[in-house]
Amino acid sequence: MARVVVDVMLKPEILDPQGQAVANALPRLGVSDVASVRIGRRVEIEFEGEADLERAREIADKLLANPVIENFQVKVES
Amino acid sequence: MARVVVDVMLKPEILDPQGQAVANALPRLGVSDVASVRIGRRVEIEFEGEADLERAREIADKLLANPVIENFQVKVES
Amino acid sequence: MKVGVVTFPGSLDDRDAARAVRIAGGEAVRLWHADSDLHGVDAVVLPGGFSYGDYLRCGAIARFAPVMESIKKAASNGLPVLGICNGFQILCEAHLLPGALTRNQHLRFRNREQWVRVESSATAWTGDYQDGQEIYILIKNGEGCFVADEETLDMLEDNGQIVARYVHGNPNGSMRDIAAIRNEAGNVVGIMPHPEHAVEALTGPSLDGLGFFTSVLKHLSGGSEKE
Amino acid sequence: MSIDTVERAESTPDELQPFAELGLKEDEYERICQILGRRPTQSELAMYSIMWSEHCSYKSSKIHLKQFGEKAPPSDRMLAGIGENAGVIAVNDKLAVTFKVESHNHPSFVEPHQGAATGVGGIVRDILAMGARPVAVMDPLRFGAADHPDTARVLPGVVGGIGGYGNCLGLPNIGGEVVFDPSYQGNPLVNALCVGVLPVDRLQNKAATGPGNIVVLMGAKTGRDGIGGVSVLASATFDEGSEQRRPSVQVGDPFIEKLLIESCLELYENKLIVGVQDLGGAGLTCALTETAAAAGTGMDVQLEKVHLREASMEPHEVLASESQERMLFIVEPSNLDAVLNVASIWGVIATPIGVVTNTGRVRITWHGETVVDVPPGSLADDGPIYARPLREPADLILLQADRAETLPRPTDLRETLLTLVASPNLCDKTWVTEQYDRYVLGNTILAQPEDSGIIRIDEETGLGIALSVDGNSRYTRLDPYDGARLALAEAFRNVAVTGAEPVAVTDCLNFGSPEDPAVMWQFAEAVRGLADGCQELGIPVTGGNVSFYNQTGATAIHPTPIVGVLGIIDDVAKRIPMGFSHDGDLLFLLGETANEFSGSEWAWVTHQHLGGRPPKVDFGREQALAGFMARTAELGLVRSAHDLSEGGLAQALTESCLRKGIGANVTVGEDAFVALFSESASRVLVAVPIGLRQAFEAVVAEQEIPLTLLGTTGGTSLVVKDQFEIPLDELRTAWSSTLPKLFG
Ligand SMILES: Nc1ncnc2c1ncn2[C@@H]1O[C@H](COP(=O)(O)OP(=O)(O)O)[C@@H](O)[C@H]1O
Ligand SMILES: [Mg+2]
Repeated sequence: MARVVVDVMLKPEILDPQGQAVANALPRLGVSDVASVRIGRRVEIEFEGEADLERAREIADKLLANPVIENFQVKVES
Repeated sequence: MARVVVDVMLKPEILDPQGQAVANALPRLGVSDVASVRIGRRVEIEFEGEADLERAREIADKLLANPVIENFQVKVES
Repeated sequence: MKVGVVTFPGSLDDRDAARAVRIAGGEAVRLWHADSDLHGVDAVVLPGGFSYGDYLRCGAIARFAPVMESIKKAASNGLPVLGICNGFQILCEAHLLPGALTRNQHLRFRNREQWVRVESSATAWTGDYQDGQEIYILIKNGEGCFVADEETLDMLEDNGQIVARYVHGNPNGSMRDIAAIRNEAGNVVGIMPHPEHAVEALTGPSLDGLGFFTSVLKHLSGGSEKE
Repeated sequence: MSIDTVERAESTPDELQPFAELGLKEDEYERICQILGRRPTQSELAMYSIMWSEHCSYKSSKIHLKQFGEKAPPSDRMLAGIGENAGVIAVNDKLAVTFKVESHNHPSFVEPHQGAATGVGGIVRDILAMGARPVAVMDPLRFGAADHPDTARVLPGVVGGIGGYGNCLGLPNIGGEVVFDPSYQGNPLVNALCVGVLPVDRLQNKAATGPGNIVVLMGAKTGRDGIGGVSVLASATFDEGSEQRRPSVQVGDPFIEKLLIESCLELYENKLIVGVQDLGGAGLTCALTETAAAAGTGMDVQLEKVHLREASMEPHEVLASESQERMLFIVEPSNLDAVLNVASIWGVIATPIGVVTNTGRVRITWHGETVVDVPPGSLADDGPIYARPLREPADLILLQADRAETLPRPTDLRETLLTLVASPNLCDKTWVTEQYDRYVLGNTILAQPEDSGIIRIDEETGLGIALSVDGNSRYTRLDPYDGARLALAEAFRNVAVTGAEPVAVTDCLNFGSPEDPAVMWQFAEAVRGLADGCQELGIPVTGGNVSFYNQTGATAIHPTPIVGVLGIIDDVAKRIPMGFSHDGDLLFLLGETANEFSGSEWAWVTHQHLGGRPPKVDFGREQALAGFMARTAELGLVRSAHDLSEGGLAQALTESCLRKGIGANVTVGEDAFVALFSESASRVLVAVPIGLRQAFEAVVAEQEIPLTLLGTTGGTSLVVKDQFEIPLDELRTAWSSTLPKLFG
C-alpha cells in the first residue's frame, strides 16, 4: 500500500469565503499577525500496490479539481 | 510573510462519506487499483512576519479542527 | 413532446421537474443515470438535488454518468437541455457551460423566495418570457455562487449568454448577479433558482416558473422562438 | 486475543464480568445469568447492557407510559400504535400516515453538526420501516441563553446538521421550534420529527416470521460508531487504553440514506420482503432480537458476514455498533436474488447474514464459534422495570406562590412590544429556517413560519395532512401536569387554525435524571397530563420517545415535553394561512383573555422572572375552537387565522402583519397591557373579508365562541388605538435583526 496526496486549492484570484471567515475569527482568539487564510482540500489516495503518481495526477485532473477554479499538487507521502 | 499549513483529516475510524463517494466513482475513470480515498482540509495560514507554529497549532486546535472527529498536523511550508 | 428528466443517485427534484413538464402540457420521461439511452426524448432536464451526495464538488461525480455522454452528444446537435441547481452544477462540471458554482459567500444553505430578471428570451427555455421581465421564484442551495474569470464573464455579457440575474438582492454572492446562463447556441441553459417549484399556486411562490417548460414545448413544436 | 465463546463461558463460570461499568446493576446481572443458566459471554453482556439500558428498555418510564394506551380513546384510524417503530393512522381507505418525534440530545452537544444530522437520519428510518415514503421533517430545538458563547458553537452546528441531512434526503422541513433558556446551557435539546405516507396495504411488520427465511442487512458498512458503554468491555477488562479509538460520535451519510429509502420502497412495492426493522440505537443487537422476539422465532446469524469498515472489529463491537444508514430485512429464499438486485441497482450493499429458525434462540457465530445463544424475548421485551420514587420538587410551592401577575407593569407598551418581538424566543427565526429546503417534493402547502406545516398527500383529490410541534418548558416547570396539557393544547390549536382536523399525537419527553425523585415526579405528572388531555380531546398518542438524563451535574433541564399533533385536511386548497393578505378585512379575536402572566415571555424578558402557575387549559374550548375553524375553512369564511401563544396578541399581530407586509388598526379594551401580552390559551386571531361578516358571525353563534371585534387590516403600520403606532419597517427591523446579530 502506498499513499499519494493531492492538495487542491482555489486559484489565488478566486474568493475563498471560508478562509476569510476563519481569518475574521482570529482576532477573537487574540491572533493579529495573520495576513490571510485559504482553505482547500487534502485528498489521500491509498493505492493497492505502488504509488502511481501518473494515475493520481489523472484522477486529480479529471475529478478532484475543477480547473476553472482550482489548482492541484500531487505528491507521494513519505 | 511565511506560510504554515494545517492538514485536518477525519480520524481513521470515522466514516468519510466524501472519500467513499470519490473511491466509488474511480472505476468509471478506469481506475481500479485504489484501496481507499480519504478527504480532509488543507488550510494555508499566511503570517505577516515569521511563521508561528505554536500560534498555528492553537488556531488549528480551537478553530480549524473538531477534536471529537478530526486530527490535524501543522507544518511550515518550505 | 417528450421531455426527459434524469435521475442520478441523490437527485431530489426529479419528481417536481416531471410534474412541471406535465403541467406545461408535455410528457415527462424518466431517464436513469446508468442508462445511456435517451429513449427518444425531445429535450432533457437535469433536476436539482445532491447527486452522489454532492461530495467532493457539486456535480463533479455526476458528470461521469453514462447518461451524460449521450446528453453531451445530443446537446451538440441542438437537444434542449435545462440544468436546474444541481443540474446547472453538473453542466458546468461537464463543460457544457462555462464557469463554476461555488460555496455561497455567507457559507450557509439558503432557501428563500427570490426576484430574478430574465435577461435573454433567446433560448430554447425562455421564449415565453419578455426580456427584462422580473419573475418571483425561489432559490435553495449551498453552492450557488457563480464564478468565472473576467474574460469569460465579459464574453457571456457580450454574447447575450446571461439568461437571468438576481434582482433586489444577490442571495449568494454570484458574480455579476448571475442566476442563469446559456451556451452559445442557446439550447443548453443552466439556472440556479428553481422554476419547477413555481408552477402551482398552492405550492409555489408564484406561477412564474412555468414559462421555462412551456417555452421548450413551443420551441420544439417550432413555435415562438425569437432567435 | 481469543474471543469469548459460549463454550468458554460455560467452562469459566467464575470469570469476572464488567457489568457495573456497563451500567448493569448486580441483580440485573444475576438475572442474566439465571436466564442463560451460565455467565454471559462478552458479546451477550454487551447485548444485555444495551437492551436493558434506560434508552432501550424504558425501564423507568414504562409504568407511566402505559396510560397512553389505557386512556386512549377508541380510534378506528389507528393501524399501528405504541411499540411499533412509529404510529400509523389511516387517512382514508387507501392512504395512511405515520409520524414520530425523537430526541438526539446528547450527541448533539458533543458534536452539534453530526449529532443533529444523525438524529434526522434515525427518525427517517423509523418512518421508512413502517412501509412509508418519508415526506417531511420538523425540528423542535432548545438551546442555552442566546448570547452565551457556547450557543454560538452549538446552534449553527445543529442547524447545519439538520439542514445538511434533511436537504440531502430531499425532505421538506415544514416546521419546528427554536427556544432559548439557560436551563439548556449544558444540555441542548435536538428533537426531530418525520412523517411519511403509505398505501394502507403496504404497512410493514418487523416480525421475523417463517423459519428458513433469510436475514439480510442492507446499507452502510458497520464501523465502530457510537459504541458507548461497550468500549468498557474492551478497555476495562481486556484491552487497556483502547478506549480512544472508539468514537461515540456517529457520522451520517445522507446520500446512502437516500439510496436506502429508494431501495426500501422498491422492495415494499414489489412485495419482496416479509419483515423489516431499522437499525438505530443498539444497532444489530436490537434489530436481531426484536424481529425474532416479535415473531416468537429464533435466528442463526453468521456475524462475520457483516461488511465492516474496520477489519479488526470484534463480535461484541459489531453487535453494538450504531453505524447509521442500515436496515434489516427478512426475506423468503425465493426472493433473495430479487432483493439483492434492487440493492445493486441503487448501489447499496446488501448481505445475507443469517436465517430465521424455530428454535426460540438467537444464536450468533463468529467464524464458526458460537458467541451468542440467547432467548430474544429476554432482551427485547423482558428487561427490568422500575417504579422509581417520586417527590414533588421542594421548591415548587414557593415557585408557584411567586406569581408574575404581581410584577410591576410597564408604562410604555410600544417599547414593551418592540423589546418582546426582538427577544430571542419571539424573534424571526428565518436565520435558522432558510437553511432548510421546504419546497422539495412539491407538495408543501404551508411551512414555517405558519402555525402548522401542511403537506398534500394526494395530488388528485387535494387531500393533505397538517402537523405542529409545541412545548413550553417554563409552564411545565411551574406545573408539569398543566404544562404538558398546554403543549398539547397549543399543538392541537395550531393544527386546527389551518382548517385541519386534529387526529393523533406523538411526543418526545425530555427530562433530567429518573433517579432524581423530583424529576421523576415531573415526568409522572407530565405523562398523566398528556394522557388525560388526549383522552379529553379524543385523540390517541400513537408513539414517541423518552429522553432522560438531560442535565448538567445535578441540575436538570426544565422538564420539556414536546407534543406533535397530526391533522387531516380534505382539500388543501381550503387551508387557512396566518398572514394578513388584504386591506380592510375585519380582525376578530376568538376566545377570552385573562390576566395570565406567570411563565410568560413578558415576565421572563422584562423581569427574568419565572414563578406562579401557567395559564389555564380548557380542552372543551379548544375543541369548540377547532370545530369552528374547520367549519369556517370549509365555508371559506376567513382569510387568515393565527393562534395566540407566547407573547400573546401583540406577537400574533406582529407576525400576521409582517408575513406579507400588511398593517392593522386595532382597539383593545381598558387594560391594554393584559389584552396585548397575556398568554391565555384557547385564542385565535382571524381576518374576515368584510362581505362575509354576517355568515361568519352566524357560525360563531352556532358554536358559542367568545368573539371580540378588534379592528381591520391594512396600512403600513401596526396601530393600537389610544396606545401607539409602529411603522411595519420599524417592527420588522426589531423582529428580524436578533438572530443575524447573534449568529452572523
Ligand atoms: N427549528 C425550526 N425548524 C423549522 N421551523 C421552525 C423552527 N423553529 C421555528 N419554526 C417555525 O417558525 C414558526 C414560529 O415558531 P414558534 O414561535 O415556535 O411557533 P408557535 O408559537 O406557533 O409555536 C412556526 O411555523 C415554526 O414551525
Ligand atoms: Mg403556534
